[in-house]
Amino acid sequence: MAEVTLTSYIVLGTALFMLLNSAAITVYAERRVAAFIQNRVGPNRVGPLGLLQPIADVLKLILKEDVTPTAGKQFLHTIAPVIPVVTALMTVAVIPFGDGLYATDINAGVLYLLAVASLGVYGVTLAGWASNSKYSLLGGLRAAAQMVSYELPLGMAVASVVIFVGSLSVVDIALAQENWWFVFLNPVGAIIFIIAAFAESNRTPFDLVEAEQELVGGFHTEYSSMKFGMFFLAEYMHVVINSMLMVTFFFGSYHLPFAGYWLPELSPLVKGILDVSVFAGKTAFFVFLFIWVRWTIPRFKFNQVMKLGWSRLLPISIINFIVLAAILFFLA
Amino acid sequence: MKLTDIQSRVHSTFFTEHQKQLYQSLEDKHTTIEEYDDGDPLTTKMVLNMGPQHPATHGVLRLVLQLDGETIEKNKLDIGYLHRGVEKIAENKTYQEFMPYTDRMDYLSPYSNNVALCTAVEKIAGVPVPERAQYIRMIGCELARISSHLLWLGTMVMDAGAISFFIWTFKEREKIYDIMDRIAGHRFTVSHARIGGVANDITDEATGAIKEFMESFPGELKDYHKLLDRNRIFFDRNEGVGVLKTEDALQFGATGPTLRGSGFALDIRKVFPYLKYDDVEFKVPTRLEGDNLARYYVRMEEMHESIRIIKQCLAKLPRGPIRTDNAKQAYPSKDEVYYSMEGMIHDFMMTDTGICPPEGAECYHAVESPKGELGYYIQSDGTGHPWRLKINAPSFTNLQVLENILDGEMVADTVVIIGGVDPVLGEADK
Amino acid sequence: MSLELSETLQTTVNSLTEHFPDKIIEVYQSSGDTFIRIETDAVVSICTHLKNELHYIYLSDIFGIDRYTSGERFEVVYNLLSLRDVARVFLKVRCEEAAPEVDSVTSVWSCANWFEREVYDMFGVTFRNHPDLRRIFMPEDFQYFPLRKEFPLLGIPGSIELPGTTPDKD
Amino acid sequence: MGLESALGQGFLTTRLDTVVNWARANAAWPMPMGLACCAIEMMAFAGPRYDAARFGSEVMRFSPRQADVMIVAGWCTYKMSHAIRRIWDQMPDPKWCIAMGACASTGGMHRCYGVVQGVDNFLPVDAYISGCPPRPDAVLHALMKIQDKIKTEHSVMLDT
Repeated sequence: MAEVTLTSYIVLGTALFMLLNSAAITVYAERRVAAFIQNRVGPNRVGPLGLLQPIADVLKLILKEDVTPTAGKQFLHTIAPVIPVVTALMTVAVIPFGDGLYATDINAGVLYLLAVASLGVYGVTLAGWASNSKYSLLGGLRAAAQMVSYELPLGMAVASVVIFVGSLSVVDIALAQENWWFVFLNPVGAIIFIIAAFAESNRTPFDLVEAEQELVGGFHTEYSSMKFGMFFLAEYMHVVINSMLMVTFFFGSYHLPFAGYWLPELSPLVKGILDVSVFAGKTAFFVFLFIWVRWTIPRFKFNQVMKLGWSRLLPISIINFIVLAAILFFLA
Repeated sequence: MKLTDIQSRVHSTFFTEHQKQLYQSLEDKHTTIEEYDDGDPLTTKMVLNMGPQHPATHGVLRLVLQLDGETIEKNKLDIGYLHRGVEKIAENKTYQEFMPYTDRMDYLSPYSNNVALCTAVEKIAGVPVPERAQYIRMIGCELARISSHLLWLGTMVMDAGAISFFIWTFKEREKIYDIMDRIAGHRFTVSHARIGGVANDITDEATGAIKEFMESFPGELKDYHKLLDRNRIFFDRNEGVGVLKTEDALQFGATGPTLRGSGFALDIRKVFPYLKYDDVEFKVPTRLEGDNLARYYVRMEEMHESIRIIKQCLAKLPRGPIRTDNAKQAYPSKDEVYYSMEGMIHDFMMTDTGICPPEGAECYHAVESPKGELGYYIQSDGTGHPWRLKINAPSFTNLQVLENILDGEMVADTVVIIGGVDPVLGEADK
Repeated sequence: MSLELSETLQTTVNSLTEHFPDKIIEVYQSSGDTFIRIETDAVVSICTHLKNELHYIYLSDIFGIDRYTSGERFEVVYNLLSLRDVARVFLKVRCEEAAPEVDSVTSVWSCANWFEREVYDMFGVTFRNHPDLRRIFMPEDFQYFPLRKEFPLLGIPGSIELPGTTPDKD
Repeated sequence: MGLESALGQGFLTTRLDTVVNWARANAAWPMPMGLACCAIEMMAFAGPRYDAARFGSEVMRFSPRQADVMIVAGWCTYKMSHAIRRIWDQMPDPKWCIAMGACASTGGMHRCYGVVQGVDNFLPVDAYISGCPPRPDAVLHALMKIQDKIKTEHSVMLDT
């Protein structure tokens, strides 16, 4: 466990602040990108270029009447939306945004990430159950099943990265990619991780948890006001977080491609700014990927999701892990 | 818990008797072949109400599904949420007055409905129709077919989860709306056909717009094919879903693309040609699989065929009058009405009494609307109002098929199957 | 009245008159369509014959007509299509106002189910042996039959309730 | 409701009212009660040419709990009226209602036994749109009228 310094607090504060903002920015980005994909204009009346749209949305949601189903589990109904938000915020603690720019370096950071990230789905499941609505219940059940099925390939994909580094610290993983990004060394793992991350964040084509056309709103059918707003924002936070994880584990974290070979020594300030920009740029790209996929691809069916998880991704990820381990063993 | 307890747990606040009977009928479905074990908690059934207000039920269809997990064990459809009694209205209107109501039957392809009513009235009253009007009607009908199929495509893919697709197809629909605007003066509910012809001639501007659309649209269709034909998720969602075998399709009375997707090439345009359909060349796309994917291919190919038909119609479009020149059978032209006394009187008479088919005459005439066989049965009592006007609506028959193919599918499939069958509730509910 | 029947329809009519000589009341044509009026009690047997022997495998529609006469007020019309020979024929049966009852043909064509429900809903003609005879368009609580001629176009005030305008009422 | 009662009387001023109304007006999420033909024009209203997204209204919420403006599009039958009223009751305050088209406004051409002659028989309607069906421009106009209406509302208690 690394020492908690002032930098840690600064990084943590900035990261949390940015994450909260990034959710709003992602909402705006999603609307604009969707409008672009669909030959539309998108929001442009509120503020310059419609930039204040997310603020108007959130403000309106806060001021809306809050409805709690009388026959539901009222306590769980209230705390359920908090869970995804909190878990999303917790993940930033171990992600390195630059050389030395991280809140804390837990020596089992990977385990921490996996543990916290998977907690978010409990909010969805609880919301589905506490709402006392059949649509919500179906959504919650789907979420639970999906969570169980995609944790494993996700874990195996991360494990296949860990064997390269030999450490469970996220900072070490980021450092190890200075020359070679793991996407080049372990492409299968990267693809599995991306698919599983899509499933974990409940985005199309895995958004059958909310599946507007089948389940009306899925788990959040009965949620109104800011409770719905929390789910709404948490979804985008998870998109951002999952993009960050993709970048951290497979796409070289804050490093430029093969940076170790050609990047000269820079002053700490310049290096810090460069690192953070590179990281943010990569994250933005994956956020865009999330949005792009959402607005183009149809949704899976429940049994197809299960089939994909259990009979495709899981075996492939295990085989990938064993093969990589064997290669590394014989090379070493 | 016994299955019969479903009904006791239903607490309805409106139309109590209706709800009770609906759930009773759900329970009664297939009860002869299924037996439930008393006292086994796992036999507790969840009954899911989809609709009448639901994003994917194409309006106000209500499905009552009895679920086992995500699988549908039994289902019952409840329709009539849009029933306003057009047949009753028709008995109180003249034939021409009833025209706007047909627009609002199948509101995705108003032109076909206008033509269906007109041809039926022309058949019973023996009104001749000039050739040019027939070609204009054909162009209108085929444009309506493309427009309807575009909306089907958009909503079906949207029900499967790809929302943008809907918007893309809507972009093309807007072009058809513009053409309709130029032909008929209204973008949506056109009411362009008249008994004995059409309301007004097709202008050069409109012809140009149609030609332009005919040039650009195949490219768009190609894009749709590119996006969907090799899309693994779309394939998996549709292949083998909602299978309707040929025998079942005939037994359940499926019609239109739903029947043709099940392997029976019944197309009224070929079987009982009306207008000038025997003068143009086109194929009747048919598939054997009977699943949702087959219906998708059938409709996509129908759009290609429609383009072919429109092109031939434009090439063949003869010169001449657009409405029959007999003031007892059709409205006189507006020129005549404005500048001659007889024309004025005739216009007045047509509006007041309308066309009077012979007393006791009966006739049935069907057209191939985008959804299937759309037939009008008219019985006349010798006055300007029909004694009985029955609309054989394709959506109604297809919805009955839907009730039979949903059993055993999954909840996620329902929306796609509804999309594939493509009912329009305004038409089904009459 | 002379009939101009096509070959297929002639075969149909001949076959019917041969097998059911006393059940066929009238065969007539109007505006090019052929109508065969039959005895009400023979509807299932004639339909079965038409389907099995004459290939009328496709039932296009069933609908009712209110003739508004004192005797045999309601008429039920079956719209049949022979897909092999491409011919359309209409069967007609009549029933009395007091207890309008017709045998259901759901055993012959499954699709008759909804069509008969529609006739029941609109005219109050009941179908014997129908598996699921409920109203289809109107709610079950509605007591009238809207397409009967005596039913006013605007309906009977108060016959269907409107929702209350206070949430507590529901 | 919510915040207002929590902060108490006299604390909030019209300034806050403006902000509140600004947010509500610009994030009016429609609840598309698509019944009949008008529903198709309502889709066009969200489509590429007319693009309701410009006004911040493209988030069609099918769950009544999250919607602000109910657009009743199409004729409303007696059988359907109960469902519509139920959904209206499920929508949380503040909420607005648009009766789209002649049928929803007055029954329109469907003057017959099945159709309620105007949804205002059981719903408080804020904006009526004429036309059968109205063009999407008219729906945008109604939306803007609703926005104007929201902007003049006083949801916060004034100092007295």
